[in-house]
Amino acid sequence: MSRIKHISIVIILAFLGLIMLLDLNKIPNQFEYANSIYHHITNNAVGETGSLNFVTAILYDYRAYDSMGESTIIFGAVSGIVLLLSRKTLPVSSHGLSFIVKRTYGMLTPFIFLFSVYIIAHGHLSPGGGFQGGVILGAISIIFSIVYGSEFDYKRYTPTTKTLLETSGALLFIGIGLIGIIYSGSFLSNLNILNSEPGSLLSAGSIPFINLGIGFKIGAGLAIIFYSMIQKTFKEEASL
Amino acid sequence: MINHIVFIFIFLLGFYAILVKKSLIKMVIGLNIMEGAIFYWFIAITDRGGIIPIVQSTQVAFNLNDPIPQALILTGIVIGASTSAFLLTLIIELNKFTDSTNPDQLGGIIED
Amino acid sequence: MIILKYLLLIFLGVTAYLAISFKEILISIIFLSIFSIVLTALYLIHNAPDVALAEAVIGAGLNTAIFMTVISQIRADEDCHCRKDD
Amino acid sequence: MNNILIYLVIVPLATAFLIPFVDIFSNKARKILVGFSALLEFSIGIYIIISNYGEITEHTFFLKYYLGNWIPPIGITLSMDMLSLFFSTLISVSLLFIITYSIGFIGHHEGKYYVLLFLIWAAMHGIVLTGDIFNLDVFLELMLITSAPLVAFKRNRNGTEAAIKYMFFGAIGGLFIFIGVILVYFNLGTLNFADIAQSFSLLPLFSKKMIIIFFLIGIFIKLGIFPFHFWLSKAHSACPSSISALLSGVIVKVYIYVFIRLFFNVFGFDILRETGLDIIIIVIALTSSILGHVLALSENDIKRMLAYSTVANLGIIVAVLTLNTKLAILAGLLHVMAHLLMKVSLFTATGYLLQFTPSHKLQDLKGVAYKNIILFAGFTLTAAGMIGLPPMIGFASKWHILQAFLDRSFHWGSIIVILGTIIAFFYYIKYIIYGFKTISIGPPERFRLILSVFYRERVVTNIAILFAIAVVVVGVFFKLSYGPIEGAANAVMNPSIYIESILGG
Repeated sequence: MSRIKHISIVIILAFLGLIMLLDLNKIPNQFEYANSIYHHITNNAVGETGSLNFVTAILYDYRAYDSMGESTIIFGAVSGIVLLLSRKTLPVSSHGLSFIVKRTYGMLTPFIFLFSVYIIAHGHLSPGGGFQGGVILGAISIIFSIVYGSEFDYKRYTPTTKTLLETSGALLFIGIGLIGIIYSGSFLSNLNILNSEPGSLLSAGSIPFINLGIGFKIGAGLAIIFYSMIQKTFKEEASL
Repeated sequence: MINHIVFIFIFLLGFYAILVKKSLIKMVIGLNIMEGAIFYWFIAITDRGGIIPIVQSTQVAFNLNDPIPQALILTGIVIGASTSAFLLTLIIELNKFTDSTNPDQLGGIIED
Repeated sequence: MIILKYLLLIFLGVTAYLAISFKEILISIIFLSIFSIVLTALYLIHNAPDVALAEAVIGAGLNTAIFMTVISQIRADEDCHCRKDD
Repeated sequence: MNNILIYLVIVPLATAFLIPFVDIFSNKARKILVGFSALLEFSIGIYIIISNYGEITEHTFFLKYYLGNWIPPIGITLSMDMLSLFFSTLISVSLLFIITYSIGFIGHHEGKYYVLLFLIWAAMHGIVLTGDIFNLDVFLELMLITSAPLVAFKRNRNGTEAAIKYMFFGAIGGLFIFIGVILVYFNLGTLNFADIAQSFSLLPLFSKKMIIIFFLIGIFIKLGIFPFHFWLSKAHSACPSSISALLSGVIVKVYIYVFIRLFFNVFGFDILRETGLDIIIIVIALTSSILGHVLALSENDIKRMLAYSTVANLGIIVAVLTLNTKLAILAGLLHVMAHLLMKVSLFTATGYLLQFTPSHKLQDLKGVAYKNIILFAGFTLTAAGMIGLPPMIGFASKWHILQAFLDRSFHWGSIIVILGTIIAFFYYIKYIIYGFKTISIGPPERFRLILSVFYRERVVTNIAILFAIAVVVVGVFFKLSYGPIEGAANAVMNPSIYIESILGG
């Protein structure tokens, strides 16, 4: 029975794939859209936003509302995970890996932190930005718990701190958006506060601030996710 | 052409894993593979053979790669990561009640 | 460059297939992580460094860590309950 | 430019971000914040209606908002026409009452619960207001990922399984929609609704067909239309009743909104007619409807019965909308409103009644009517509305649906509506009779209260009764709601108004 089901699924999927392939092949190899946003953005983005990285210009200026939704998705996932796993206990272990690993990681930590801050702060100049740098920030905390045991990180960087960091990152984003309403009449419009020459660190209007907010938010959120997931489950009777 | 073939093959591979595999973690892996296929495909078909969409100075650069798909895919990657993180949380939670990761013992994911 | 791309595409397909076909979940997860790394290389070939960075840190780094957490949780539970395997 | 639109999204979003912040300090402050924000959000909706009252009555109401001052094809545009206004009002009203209901109903983890509820609210308003196809996708994912934890809120095996199913199918549906977005961008180079609508008909047929099919599959998976109906009943019944009401009453209506907006305004209905897909959609939706009724009849569990009834009604709504006549769209929108009111009413009442029964099974509901006779009368009235009996709102909408099917001389549709009504009569009457059955042997302590300490009976019963009254009152005076619904139907039928209003200055 299961074999027949198996084979029939494979045949159906192969059939679907063939249809999709035949249809997709009719698409022209490279569509040259005449009157599109591509031309506007590639021609004007540097002048309009001050960001040399076009992807960052789109993410945090032209389509900043999308990024707000996206960081809200992370926030929602964190809330859901904390809600589901909150009845568990964190097994606090103080012995991590060996002494050599601990020392090495201890020496490396400032550099990893610096690297993540670099990626966040240079979002408008080079590849990277709030999301990528934020993940690295979260990774510092994750690796700490692996190397030093979960107690070390847990005591210095409590869940309350993480929650505070996360919500304040999100509120910073919304706050910048609301200042935009006062400043130039539209939500999430670029505040022209850091207007030195495009290419320097303090340029691109409010993009670095949004990057910073998102970076803290993502880093704290991912650390919360990891810490919720390593909490020990205990068996309980299935309630009604 | 090659992009379409790779996309369809990997996408359907992931879909197959979701439909057939007995382990919930395998199904999440299948979902991740489907997402990866879609993201790669979007980047590949909108690649116009231009340069990286980061310029060095304020002068207008010609023949940039399209930055908009890249921004959309960045959003998509983060969405996919949070989706799979949440699904894995649910699997941990379910493991508490069943001692197993086999969807067949969960009354079936497809059938009910 | 084009040969590299084709090789990577073949590798992508192979890792995707291996990731779903291995019986041991740990190996599957490792192959998923390799899948992400191959994707990262492909994004770089297609001149999308931002996406490549995001895929590297999220797909290959974070996702793997979370998957590992889950199997460690489930394994630990299975160990202490001495569930007989079928 | 009107800043009021963005506050509809920002207020619940900021509340959701503030709740964990406030939660650290005090429990009471959080409650005040929740109540205050819910009222604020509701009053923003009221303010929009009052300040544009003249335009609404003349059906020329249109608000738009350029985010970040970027003009339409470049940035993201928010817009609100009569259709958005209709759905936004329904969402605000029902969520205000669902939140009030939750204050009396939910006992544990209130902080996170309200965070997720407000995020859902923000996501729904984001979907209803947005004018950008990728933004739509982002908010759809947000709605999915914030409603899934609430499905697993009871933290038992059933709820977790249901949440996994819900998550998987929602995510796959989201991926299909994402492929659709990719194809739209690849073919047209734009993401703005109005811009897409303007140039969509110029595309070659196979491109149009592919885009349409991917969006259709994605939306049907998320709606639970026939081939994908199996996940819905479990997900909608495993959660607390307030969340059941939210999922079954409101969230599916948002998906209906997405269906209407995409297939009538953005892609245009002509493409469906050209490819012959409209007949296929109608057939699938009617199959889904009759299947939902039959499954509801065979179900022994009250919440799953109600969930299957949702499948049936969604099928009818999608079928009648796809007829694409003015009368049909009017009937469909009327049934959206009717089904929302009735489902929320039924689930809120059920949530109260189920506190006194050991399980959700039919046999355990014996004599539950005597626990609170007024509320059960309300339940009965609403059930009668679901069946389609005269004074209730369900009658008006079903009558219009029947007329719409007869008008297009689509007799199969009308037969299925009547057949569904007959089946619905049987499965609702079963529960009502059981509710009024007196228990001959069971002593009164049979009513074992499975409640939290925070439970407040008065709030819960009052909300349930309020919705039942609304079902009757709106049913009697449903002619009053004709004006806005007609305006919404106008907006659906004339996509050119939408395009011109956004792109033209």
